[in-house]
Amino acid sequence: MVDIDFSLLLPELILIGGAFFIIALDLIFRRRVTWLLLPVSVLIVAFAMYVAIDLAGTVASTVMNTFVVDTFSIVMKVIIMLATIFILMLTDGYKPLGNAHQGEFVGLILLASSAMCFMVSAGDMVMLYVAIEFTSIISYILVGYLRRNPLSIEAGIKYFLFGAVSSAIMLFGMSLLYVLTATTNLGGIVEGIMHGAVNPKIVLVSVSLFMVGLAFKMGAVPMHLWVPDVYQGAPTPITAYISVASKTAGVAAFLRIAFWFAPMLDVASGEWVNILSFVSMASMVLGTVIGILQNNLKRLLAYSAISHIGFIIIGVIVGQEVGMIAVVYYMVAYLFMTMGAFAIVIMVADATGGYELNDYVMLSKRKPSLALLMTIFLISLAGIPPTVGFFAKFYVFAAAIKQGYIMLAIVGVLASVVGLFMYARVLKAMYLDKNDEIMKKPFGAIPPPSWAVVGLCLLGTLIFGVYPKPIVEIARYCCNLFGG
Amino acid sequence: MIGSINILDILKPELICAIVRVTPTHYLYVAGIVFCIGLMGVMIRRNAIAILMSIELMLNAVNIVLIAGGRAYGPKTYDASSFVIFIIAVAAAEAIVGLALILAAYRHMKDINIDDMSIMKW
Amino acid sequence: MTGLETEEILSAIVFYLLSGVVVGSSILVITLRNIFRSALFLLLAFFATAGLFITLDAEFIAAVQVLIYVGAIGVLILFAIMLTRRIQDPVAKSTTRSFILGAFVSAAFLFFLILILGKIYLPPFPETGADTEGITKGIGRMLLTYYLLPFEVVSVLLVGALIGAVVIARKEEARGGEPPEVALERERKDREITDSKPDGNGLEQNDRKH
Amino acid sequence: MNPVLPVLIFALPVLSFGITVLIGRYFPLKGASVGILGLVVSFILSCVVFYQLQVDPTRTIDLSVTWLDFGEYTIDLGILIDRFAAVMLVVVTLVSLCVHIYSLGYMKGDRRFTTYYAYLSLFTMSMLGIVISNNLFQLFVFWELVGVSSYLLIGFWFERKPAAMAGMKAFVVCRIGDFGFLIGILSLFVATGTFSFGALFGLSQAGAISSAVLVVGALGIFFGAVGKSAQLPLYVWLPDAMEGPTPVSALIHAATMVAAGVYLVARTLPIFSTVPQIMEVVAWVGGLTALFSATIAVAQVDIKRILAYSTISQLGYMMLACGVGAGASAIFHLSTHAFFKALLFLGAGSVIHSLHTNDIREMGGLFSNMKTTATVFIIGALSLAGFPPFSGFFSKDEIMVSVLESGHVWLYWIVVFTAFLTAFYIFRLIFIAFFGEQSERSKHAEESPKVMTVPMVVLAVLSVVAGWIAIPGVGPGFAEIGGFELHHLHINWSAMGTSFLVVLMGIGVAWAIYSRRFVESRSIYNTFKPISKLLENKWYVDEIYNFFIVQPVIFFSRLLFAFDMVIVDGAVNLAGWLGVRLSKFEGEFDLAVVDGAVNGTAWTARTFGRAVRRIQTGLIQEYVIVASVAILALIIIGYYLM
Repeated sequence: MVDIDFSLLLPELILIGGAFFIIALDLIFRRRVTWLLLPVSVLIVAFAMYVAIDLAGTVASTVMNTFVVDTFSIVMKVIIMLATIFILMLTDGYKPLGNAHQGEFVGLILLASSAMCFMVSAGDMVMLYVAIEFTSIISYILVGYLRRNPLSIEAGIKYFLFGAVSSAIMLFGMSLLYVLTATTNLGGIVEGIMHGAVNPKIVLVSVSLFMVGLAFKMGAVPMHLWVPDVYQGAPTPITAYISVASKTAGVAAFLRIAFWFAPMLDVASGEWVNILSFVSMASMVLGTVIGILQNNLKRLLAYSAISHIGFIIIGVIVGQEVGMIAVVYYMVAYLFMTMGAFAIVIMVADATGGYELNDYVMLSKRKPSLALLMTIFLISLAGIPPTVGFFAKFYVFAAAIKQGYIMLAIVGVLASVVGLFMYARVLKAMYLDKNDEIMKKPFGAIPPPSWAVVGLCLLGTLIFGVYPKPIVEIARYCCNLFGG
Repeated sequence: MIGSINILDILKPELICAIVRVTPTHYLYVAGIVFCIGLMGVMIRRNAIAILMSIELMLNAVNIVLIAGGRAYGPKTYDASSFVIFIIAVAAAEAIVGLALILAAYRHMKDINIDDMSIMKW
Repeated sequence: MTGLETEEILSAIVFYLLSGVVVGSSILVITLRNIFRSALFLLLAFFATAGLFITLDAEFIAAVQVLIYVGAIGVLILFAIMLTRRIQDPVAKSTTRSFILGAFVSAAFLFFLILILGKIYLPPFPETGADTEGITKGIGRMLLTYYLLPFEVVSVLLVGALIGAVVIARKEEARGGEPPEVALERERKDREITDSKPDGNGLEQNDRKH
Repeated sequence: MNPVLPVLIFALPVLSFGITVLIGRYFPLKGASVGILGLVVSFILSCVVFYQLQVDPTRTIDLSVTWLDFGEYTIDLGILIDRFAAVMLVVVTLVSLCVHIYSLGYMKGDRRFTTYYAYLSLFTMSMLGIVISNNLFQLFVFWELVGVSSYLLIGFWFERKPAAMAGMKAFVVCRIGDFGFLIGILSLFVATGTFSFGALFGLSQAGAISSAVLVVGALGIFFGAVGKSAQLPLYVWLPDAMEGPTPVSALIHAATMVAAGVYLVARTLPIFSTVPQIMEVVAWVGGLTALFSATIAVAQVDIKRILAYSTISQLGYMMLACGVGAGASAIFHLSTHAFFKALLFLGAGSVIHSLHTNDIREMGGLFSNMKTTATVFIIGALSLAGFPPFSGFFSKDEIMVSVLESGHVWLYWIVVFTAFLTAFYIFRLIFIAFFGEQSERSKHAEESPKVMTVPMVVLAVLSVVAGWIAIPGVGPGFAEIGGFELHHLHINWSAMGTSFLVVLMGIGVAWAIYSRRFVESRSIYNTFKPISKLLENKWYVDEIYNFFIVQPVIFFSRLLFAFDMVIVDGAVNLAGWLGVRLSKFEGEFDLAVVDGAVNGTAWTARTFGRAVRRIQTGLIQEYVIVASVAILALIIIGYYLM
């Protein structure tokens, strides 16, 4: 029989149970409890997060090694759940959703979070596949949730088709790995390849196809094409959710697999590193360069997300302790700055009704506080001190240079210079551009939970930008307690 | 026999054996072909449902690879079969969601041609 | 014909027949203009694949394939087709403008895949032997031991997908949503937002000063 | 010495920044009092530190605490106070204090008066942070902060478009330099595992760092300095920065921040000195910058722009001094320049404040109405021109002697010629603006209030006397004060004579043309029309930049954009078009697509954008095709080529 250590699975179980509880609550009590749904769901996620943090320090696996818990996965889960809490709070202020099906909406978000947690902890190819698909399928629904908004539906369909194709390609890679090793366990695959006489190039091809699915989740070139369209069309809280939580889960799974597979890819290491380097450089360059031409804030942030994934992949390429610290730090930084920027995008859109750069004109006059906050988040995204984004990039570059990946560091530095122009356009709109028409429009009220989110993100961005030590310590701790 | 070229030389016994004696690799070839047909379908069909069907073809190809691979490692390896069951279940879920999205889109545009869905671009 | 036994030849005939049907109907699926016929050929491809599974001694999977793919997914697709267009609709054009490129790319993919697949060494099929456990029981054991967690996760996934699909696809607003005229107004606005193309000249203005 | 003192010097502006930002409105003078008070104390403490170090040079402070811990290596926070830093502390706090007080008058009535003082405090704090840093990393952080506050202050009147654009330009241009800087310090860090000055100097002098790393490191640091100190070719932001309030120009863009680059190079001179070829680069960049911008200054009519180009030119002098290894001379000139250039800017501010114009042609005969301003302005000008016994004479002379004695004959003559130009353009300004016929505006000019004139007088006194320390027998010499290893600088009478002669010539020519009008300036303009045009348009550098850098960058970005969207799409479309044509499925197709591809060479940016918009599809299937091609390409490359 199989031994199950439920304590390790508890955070995910709480999220799933909470999801169904919320849906049931909504179904049974109908409109009377709509106001309750968000606070209750936030509490549920917070509780799951507490339970997860409680697990920190263990390195264990359960259900016959299909589920791995280590400190790295805990940290990633905490990031995912923090993102979930943030977007639940932002949902409160997001008007287009209305009250329609809020129970289902919130329930699905909780389900997606649990799926991402499974993805982070997957120790088996089948587990990973199921978790990735779970995340994707729920995300397709959430992206297309505003079903009467043509943009949302279009985004949903695009996301769905692109995701389905990439998951099919990933499955082909997985099936090849199975055929090569006769097992689906990730550890078993490495052993099988190491001990069997397999052509390393075929392993390389299989792993590359396998990674296509994760590249899709992360939005890395060449699987980045869905990102701008989906970011633009999705309900904005969901955009933020996909941008942060889903990407974190993808990065976590990617890093875990890259680290586990490293020994078996060593025979083909040059090729593997070159492929990854290309992906990283292309992501950084394309993201920043095309981002410059965007006029829609959500699209701009989408291209910014593409470029950020390039920087993160540098950390994965570098590997070892420094690389891992860089990746973990980057993900934490990314959580705060991206979430903050999206929160402000939601506020501005709710107040002015648009996502275009034109809607940001004279924001410094109409709502100076929002303009200032946006400036700080954009500065952080651009990687300028004293913000958390600066250290994120700094650690990545330092790690790359230390391990001799000079080319990556140079391209990264250049990309971040160009990236500055991209963010500067928003600053220009907020502070310099003139439009007297827009001053006449009233600026709507902003709900307190959104302020709370922005405040927390601001604290994270600034505090860890000045004093990054805690995060670095946690990241090092992650590295020491990395399962597998 | 014409000249020195014997057409029947091509039909070497080993070659015939290789063609006739079915090995897992044959199944892999079939799977590869079906996979690429599915991929082509995704790329060229306008109708969203047709694209969905092409995706199902790709998944079907993966199933063939897995079952053939599992069989090659002996009759008692059931992980491939289990994997296939998961794939089928997930494919079902995917189809449900995909068709729901397509129906929602149809309500809007009265059409489900994918190349009409390009409000968002560059 | 050295070393070939009748049984092998028979199984080869069955294999080539079935795979011919699979490949042929797959091609028809993606080429036929009439979407309804495409769907029917998809079902045929699934059926033939089930046959291939039987030649691989995976009867249970074959049954699942028929039940779920043909019985559920296939029928679902047929339903969707009927809901979205009349069958007798004349089809103007069933392919995208980029179909030549698409065909070329997937052909290249195929070429490369065949190359790779040919390099994978797999042992020839072992004898069936005495399978005391039986495939059904074996799979059941795997699903409830090693694959227990994915199994449970998939069940949650199916429920979630169902809920989501119902929310998205249902026709009328159940409750609590915005009234139709508000929705229409917002929709119009959304369209305006997307249609009003900003002219994207911020950059040039910005840089010409330098 | 007690480390609390220098920490306090730095902490007080931090504190006043915090207070002014948060609750400044409730303090006297709308928050200005907080900044001024803090700065007064800082200044006094700086003087104390300076005095203590003069008395006992061994009491240097070099303290560090660990900030970031990477396990294998750490990054420290630390302070390094030696005589060198102490000089800078005094200069920065003094000039900043003068500007603080002067601004009370100049910025009076501005809507965002409090914000202005908050920015000033932020700037002062960051600048002091640079001065007291004992490692490159911390220095870099403050360096960036200085950039930010400069950006904020240049764009302070962001309602005016040029001001806002200038702020953006300064920020972006400096960032370009800063990334070079970052690469430089990172390469040094990777090679040595430390950012600390002491350790880096020791290692580089001991030859423990490979020369390649040293070259990259030194070049990177120099690149950062080029950006911030407005050297060729990154000087373009400084003239535009004059859109900021004039006191800000005085403080940031004349006296302190732009000097940070010089300070940086002088500080890291031990690293530079191990790579002579880079030293040569530094010297030539400095020399050419000095000459180049002096020529531009000759033809300008905006009073602040003349001073801006003059600043660039003087910064070139300092950089040149660093390049020939005379760090002491560079810092000496930096200090005197801080005084007299701040004075000139404040004087210009006083004139602008009264006349509301920047154009010197609209001034004239101001002397009679604004006696104090005119007097101090002339003192500043004499000092700038290098007229004995004003301070500029001594510091400039030391640079000239250093250059001559280092054997750079060409550079020496460049410097001499630049000295002539300097005297010429500054006295051109004086003769046009302060003497001669009174213009309409000048008739109504009034002397500025005391709060503005007093700081100017203070600076004027300093502009006169600050150089006297270099007179043998009178002062100890600057190298002694700054704690530099002594160059045996003796008085080189021939060099001194040459420079004096040249200055006299410059003033004389200016007098002849603009005061006596022996020659009509218009006729000179016409005689040398091409050259005049060239100078008037600043050698067309902005245009060249636009053509060679800005446009290519835009083009490149569009090109990459095009790769993702147009080329791929174009290929898609072309294939589709061929398919359609060949199979005759359909009669017509949008030819614009193909035309767009053919006319590619003639695309301008805008039509390009339109073309992109027209043929970009947003079609998911084409995304799938693109992705598949990329995957296939990656795998094939991985499989076969590598």
